[in-house]
Amino acid sequence: MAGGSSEETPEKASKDEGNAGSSEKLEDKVVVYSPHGSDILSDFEKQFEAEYDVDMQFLDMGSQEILDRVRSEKNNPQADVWWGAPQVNFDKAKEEGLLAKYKPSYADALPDMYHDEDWMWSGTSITPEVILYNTKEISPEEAPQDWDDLLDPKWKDEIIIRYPLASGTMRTIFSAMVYRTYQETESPEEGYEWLQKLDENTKEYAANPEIMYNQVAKGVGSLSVWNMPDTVMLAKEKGYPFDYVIPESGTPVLTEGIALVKDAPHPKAAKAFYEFVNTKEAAKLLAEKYYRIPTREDIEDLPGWITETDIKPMDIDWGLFQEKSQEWMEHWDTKIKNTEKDKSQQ
Amino acid sequence: MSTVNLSTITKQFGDVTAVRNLDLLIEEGEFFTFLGPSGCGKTTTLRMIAGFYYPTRGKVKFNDKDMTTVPPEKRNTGMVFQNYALFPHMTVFENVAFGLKVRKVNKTDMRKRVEDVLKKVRLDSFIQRQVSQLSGGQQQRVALARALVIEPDILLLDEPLSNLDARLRDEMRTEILRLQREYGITTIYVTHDQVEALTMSDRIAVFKDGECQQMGTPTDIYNEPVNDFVAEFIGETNLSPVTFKEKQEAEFIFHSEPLESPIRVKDSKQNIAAYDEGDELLISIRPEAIHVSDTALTDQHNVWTGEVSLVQFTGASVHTFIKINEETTIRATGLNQGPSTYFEEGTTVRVHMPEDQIRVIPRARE
Amino acid sequence: MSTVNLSTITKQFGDVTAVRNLDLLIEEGEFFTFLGPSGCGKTTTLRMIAGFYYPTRGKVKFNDKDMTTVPPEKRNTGMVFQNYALFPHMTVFENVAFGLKVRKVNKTDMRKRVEDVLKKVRLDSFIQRQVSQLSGGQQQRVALARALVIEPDILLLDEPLSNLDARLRDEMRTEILRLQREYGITTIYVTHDQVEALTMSDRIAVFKDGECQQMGTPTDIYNEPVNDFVAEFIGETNLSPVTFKEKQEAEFIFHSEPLESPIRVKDSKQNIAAYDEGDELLISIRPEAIHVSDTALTDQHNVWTGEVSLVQFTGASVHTFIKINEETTIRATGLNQGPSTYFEEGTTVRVHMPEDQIRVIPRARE
Amino acid sequence: MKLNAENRKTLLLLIPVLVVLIGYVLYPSIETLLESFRKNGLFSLQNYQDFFGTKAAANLEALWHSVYISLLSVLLSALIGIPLAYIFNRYDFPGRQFFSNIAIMPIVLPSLVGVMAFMFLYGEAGLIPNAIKDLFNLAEIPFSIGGVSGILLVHAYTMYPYFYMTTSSALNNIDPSLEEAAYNLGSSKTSVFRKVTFPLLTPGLVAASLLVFMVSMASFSAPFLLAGGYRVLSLQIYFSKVNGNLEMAATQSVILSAVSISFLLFMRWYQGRKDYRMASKGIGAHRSEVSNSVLKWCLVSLGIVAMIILLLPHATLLILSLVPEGGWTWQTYPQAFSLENFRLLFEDPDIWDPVKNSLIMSALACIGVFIFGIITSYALVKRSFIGKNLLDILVMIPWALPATVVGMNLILAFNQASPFSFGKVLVGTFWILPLAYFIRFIPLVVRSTSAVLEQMDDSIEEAAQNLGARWLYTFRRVVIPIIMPGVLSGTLLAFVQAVGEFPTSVLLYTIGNRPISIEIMNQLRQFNIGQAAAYGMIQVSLIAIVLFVAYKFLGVKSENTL
Ligand SMILES: Nc1ncnc2c1ncn2[C@@H]1O[C@H](COP(=O)(O)OP(=O)(O)OP(=O)(O)O)[C@@H](O)[C@H]1O
Ligand SMILES: Nc1ncnc2c1ncn2[C@@H]1O[C@H](COP(=O)(O)OP(=O)(O)OP(=O)(O)O)[C@@H](O)[C@H]1O
Ligand SMILES: [Mg+2]
Ligand SMILES: [Mg+2]
Repeated sequence: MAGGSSEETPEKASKDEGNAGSSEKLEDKVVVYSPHGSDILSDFEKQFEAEYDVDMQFLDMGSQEILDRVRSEKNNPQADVWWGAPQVNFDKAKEEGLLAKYKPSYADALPDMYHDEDWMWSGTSITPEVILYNTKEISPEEAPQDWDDLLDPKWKDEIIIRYPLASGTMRTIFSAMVYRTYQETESPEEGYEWLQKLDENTKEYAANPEIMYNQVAKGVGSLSVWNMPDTVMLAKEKGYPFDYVIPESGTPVLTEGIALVKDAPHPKAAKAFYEFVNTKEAAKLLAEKYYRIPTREDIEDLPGWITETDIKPMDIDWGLFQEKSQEWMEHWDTKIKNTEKDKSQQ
Repeated sequence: MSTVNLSTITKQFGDVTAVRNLDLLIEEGEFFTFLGPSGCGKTTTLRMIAGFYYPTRGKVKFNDKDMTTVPPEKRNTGMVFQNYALFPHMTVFENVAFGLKVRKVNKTDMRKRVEDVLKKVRLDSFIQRQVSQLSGGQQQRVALARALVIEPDILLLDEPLSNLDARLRDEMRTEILRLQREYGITTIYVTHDQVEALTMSDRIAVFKDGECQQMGTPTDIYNEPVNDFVAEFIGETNLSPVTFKEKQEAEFIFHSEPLESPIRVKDSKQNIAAYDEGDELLISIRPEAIHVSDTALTDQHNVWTGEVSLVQFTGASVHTFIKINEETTIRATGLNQGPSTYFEEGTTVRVHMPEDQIRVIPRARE
Repeated sequence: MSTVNLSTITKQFGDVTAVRNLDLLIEEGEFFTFLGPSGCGKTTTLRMIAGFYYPTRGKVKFNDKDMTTVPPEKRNTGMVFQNYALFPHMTVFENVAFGLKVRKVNKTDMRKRVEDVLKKVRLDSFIQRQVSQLSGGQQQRVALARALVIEPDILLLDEPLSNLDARLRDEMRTEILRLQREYGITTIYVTHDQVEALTMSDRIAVFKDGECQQMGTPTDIYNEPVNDFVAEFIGETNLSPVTFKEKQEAEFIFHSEPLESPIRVKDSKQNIAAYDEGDELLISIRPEAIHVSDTALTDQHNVWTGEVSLVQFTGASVHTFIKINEETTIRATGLNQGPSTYFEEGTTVRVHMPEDQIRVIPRARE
Repeated sequence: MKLNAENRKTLLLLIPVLVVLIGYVLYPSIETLLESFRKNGLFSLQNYQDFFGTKAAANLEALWHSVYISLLSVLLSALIGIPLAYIFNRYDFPGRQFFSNIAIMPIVLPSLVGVMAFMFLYGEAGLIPNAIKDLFNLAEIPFSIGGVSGILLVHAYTMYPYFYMTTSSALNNIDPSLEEAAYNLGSSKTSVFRKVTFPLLTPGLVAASLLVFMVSMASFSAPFLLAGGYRVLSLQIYFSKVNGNLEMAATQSVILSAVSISFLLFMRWYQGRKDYRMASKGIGAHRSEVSNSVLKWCLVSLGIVAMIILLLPHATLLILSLVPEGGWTWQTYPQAFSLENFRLLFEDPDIWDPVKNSLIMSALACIGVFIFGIITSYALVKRSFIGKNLLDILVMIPWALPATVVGMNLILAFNQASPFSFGKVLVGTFWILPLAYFIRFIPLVVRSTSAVLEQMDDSIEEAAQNLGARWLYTFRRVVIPIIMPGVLSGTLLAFVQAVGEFPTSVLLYTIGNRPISIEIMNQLRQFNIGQAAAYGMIQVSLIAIVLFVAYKFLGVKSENTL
């Protein structure tokens, strides 16, 4: 996919949006840390460099790694922009004072839930979590329709779960399951029970997404929980026999964002890039070509899989969620996760 | 308790031929010695008998059983390696006990036998030492003890005493002989010490460049060498080229070019070696057989006059070198009977070579 | 071209004392030999001179320069190790050339010198071999060549010829001596071969258990040993305990318990060793000094009658063992003058010990 | 007291060794140690109390699992590595050289894709179990890996080369006449191996055991990928870290190192009881010959089978790289092959940058580690001084600590100027990665070199000195050539691993020195398994070429040391 991008170049980004403006001289370079992968990044590199006289360099790595790295470079920041991470990561970075404040020109087009209250970061896309299933093994009718359906004993040993501690997506889903009841009861117990039952149906904890995909695709298990954009992308681009169900009762929706690094060496170019990746055209391109659901509400002609699905976001207090999540996951890790079962997989 | 039979053994390393066409039959219980200059193939032959080398050609048999390709561990030979080959990670005790452990001798027996043999090689007080903490001679004795303790059928000793002093060597020799006689162990011995070879062996084989030159009892070899190589290699000798002149009664008369005179030699098997037409001939006479005297010797054949050029003291005996003419210096050996009996250098003396002590031999073929 | 001076050297390994209070002054250009039984500390002493061990106590000096803590590479000694210590990854040439390379000798010179020395040790045709492809004796000669080629100030030879045959050993000895004389190299030599020690050395030191027993010229040591250990260690000897009885004119009379008779010994420094009050005394007489005869010997002292119990042939000489009584067997050595001159076992013979050939010595202290 | 020559030499040797170890190993690690004693900014033992108290259940379980897995890994790697080394070094048969080069290929496998290749091969949906199932019409797949067995399999597979390499070089240094002596005394083949060969290999085996034990203790990918739920200490550290509990992570790291170091001390003690110097008189290196052709061919076929098994993961990787996107998702067997992935890769003009970076940085690190390793192991083995054990521990710390922890330590130590970084901030520069590789692989070279040095007879060195060679000359011309096989195997292992190094690289790389492993990881993150595999294949072939060249040019020399 790396090659065929030129014909889809969006019209020149409208200059009025860039309050970083080309009137001021930009630095000659901007360094971006991003987990979006080299396809997206090189695509954007070309476009950005075509537009501005700035050399864009990117480091492509996991969002957790970015956080670690930004933290370790605190004394000597190397990066200007951090593009792409779930909001929890940004919140953490904000807490540690690693980010710089910036309110973009398109601020109005963003609903409140998709940006930081202090504009330390803003959302670029959203990822709803879904139930993923193997279409070769399960028909759409059979597929579980809601979270609680996963606990049905008929799915025993059919569920493959990406090991949650190291995965933002999975942490969100697991924590959300606890959070659902915690909201009302102020106690995680019910949630724990839910996780316990899920654990009983779980065949395997896969260490990374690729393994999870592979195990589901090959029918080692037939179900998983994951995020929607990846699932769509795998099915459409890579030929995996996957489809998804959006849980009826509502699903946690993660916001992926962008932020400026504090004390960045190239702050002006950074702002230009910040603006550039969330123009309408860019958002549309991301949606069409890279399966990202935009946060901006003013984008038209989105692909069918976005417009046709009805996402019911779960109502989450992300502050509290973040605070408790660590404790809950630790509990899951030490008390619920069945290591015996893991071991017994011959 | 095996015979060892090598038939037309040849061993090549690349294009080096270490042993060539060797035929050998060693009797049960025999004490057989390999003698020969450095690099003549003694170790190689031993290693073929022990099974570490496979002959390039030929067969190795023990008691008529073909052993050519039998692995070493099934041959029940005990070998003392020229380089000792002690196990560095074991103590003296463990080294010696190794062969017994393999033979599943029980603990107390083993302990006793190891202690016994170590006492015999005078190392009983070193039993718990690491081998790296021993002197060279002590290591050699451990190697010897290790081979002796298993009382093998065939004992292969590759210069097992080379690093011991004369006294100890003597004791060890006696010990080896005692064991060998007691259990009738067929023993093959490599040594560079001629006295050792001559005193201990039942038979000796003399090698040269991978070929066996002569095989026989010690006295045979010493007294009746087949050619100049053997004569010179075993013991001291005086060699001088001669040509046959005539035969008189019980004597042969040869002419010696360097001595410019005839030499008479008794006609007997002991004095005239077998030779072929066309062989170059030499006389060989042992230094101890030569009479040297500063008084005139009359009425005798084979007498020359010369001047003492060097007197060498070697402990029990004294070597006197007598220069007959520019080309010829004769070495004579006498017993050391005190400094007063030594000749002065420069004295003019008479040299007598008894005609029954001279041996005529052909030159060894290259 | 150095003197070597060891003063009250002691070397301990843990609680083993390998060398004890050794004092030694070796002159410039001297050929000095260490003799002694296996494990008596010869190698240890050499290694202290070469600088591989630091003495626990005492000083090593070369030419009055304190070398005790000078590293080995700055001592300019050439050593032949008892275990050769050849460089396994190098060819014969590379091994021998090593010392020259270090000394930055130029290429052509080096080649020439290496070839020369290899010719001297008869290995010129092996120049390109890997050392692992050599026989034991060949390896030993490489070690020798390697030490000789650098013409060091001090040559340390630890049994350098032990694995060579007599002939080669002879040649090598001559070569070593030639080099030593030519360049005046101070040489310290360890050997177990007494003939070697006696023929080559200027002086000899006899060790026992890390202590020097006697130091002197070969004839001194052989003819005038200070105690029974030395007498017995160098050469063969007959020892028998005696007690002093009386002195008559030019003779001492001792009483021999085992021979049940008086023994007369000439009164001279050569015949009576220094001894202390209270020392046990012994007589020592070399086998070659004993006259054996099957005819009656009259009018002589020190004559005993006995029976020939064993005749041993050793090449140049013949040992005759004569049993005088249950306790005493005397060994006499005669030259080998043909089988006809050997005594028959069982013959009754007379044994005469000339009174000027007997030496009275004290027993060595433990 | 005046220092004698020996002591002066020792001191001279120790100074550079200590500077490097203190500057680049101890100083960075101190931070982790201090961190473990910190709780909310105050000094306290709280973390250790937590470790053994409130969190004991999980932590102790993890600790026990780690030790258990590590011991089993040592055992399994030894069981594979030693016999293979023995066969390839003791028997001459057609293709021996070729096979013996292949034997170290597992190490060439990039860790992440490597493990994935394993899953494609032996997992529940894997090629082998399904092929067997289809071939024999079984109802169920006969076996599959996962969980502990999976970890062990991957460990054994990837770590046996440590045993293979050290055993090979040690075997070549054993005087064959020792084995001959044992045969001569009537020992059977197996008992000669057990009682003589094997014990004489001790230094090499100890080195390999240490390396394997410590890598397994700190191993991350295998337990994580194959048994996500199985608790081991290295994962525990990782999770503590991702959960933001850095103090606990540090505490767990300290405990992990403590266990590894205890193992080190135990092995040192074990080895120290005996002497392994080959001190025969002269050189008894007549290689014994093999007669039993049946046995020989048995061993050979065994070797060949082993080779095939060893190369299966590489083959899988190759297959993966040849399957175009979507060609092998739910299907049991790949459906189509093409060079699509390679085409896509090579279209990127920067494709060779990471390759170049990796090669340059690994080469730099290896040169450093080669020199440093030789000097250090020489000091450790042949010199006596006080505090030897301490030095040994220092040497092993970079190996005893999980790679991520080492990386973190380096960040903490060098994200400010320090005398050891010549007053510069190293984090964010090119040099931090070669430095990291250097530090990481010190233990590897030191251990494999020491193993061979232990066997070297001291008198060889003495002979050189006696001939007037200064220490350095002796060292260069005598010691190094003799120990070359050991040094070489260590350095080559280090090189191969440096080229594929991921856990510290990911923390320290910059735009300018992005290594291969990062590139592969990025492809994976974009689900481009095919391209990741293609990249992996490039890496494998590159390393193979480097190894081949190294063997050709350096190995020839080392063969002669026999
Ligand atoms: N490293 C060591 N540790 C303990 N004892 C040792 C060590 N090296 C030598 N010894 C002991 O010191 C004594 C003297 O040893 P040395 O090697 O000097 O003997 P040597 O006179 O050369 O004997 P040989 O003629 O057998 O070579 C011996 O008893 C030996 O066992
Ligand atoms: N592996 C080998 N490769 C090539 N030549 C060899 C090898 N081993 C031995 N030789 C040669 O074979 C010949 C015989 O060697 P061998 O070891 O049998 O001699 P040896 O009679 O035992 O001599 P020594 O008395 O010196 O020990 C020697 O010339 C030696 O150089
Ligand atoms: Mg030999
Ligand atoms: Mg010695």
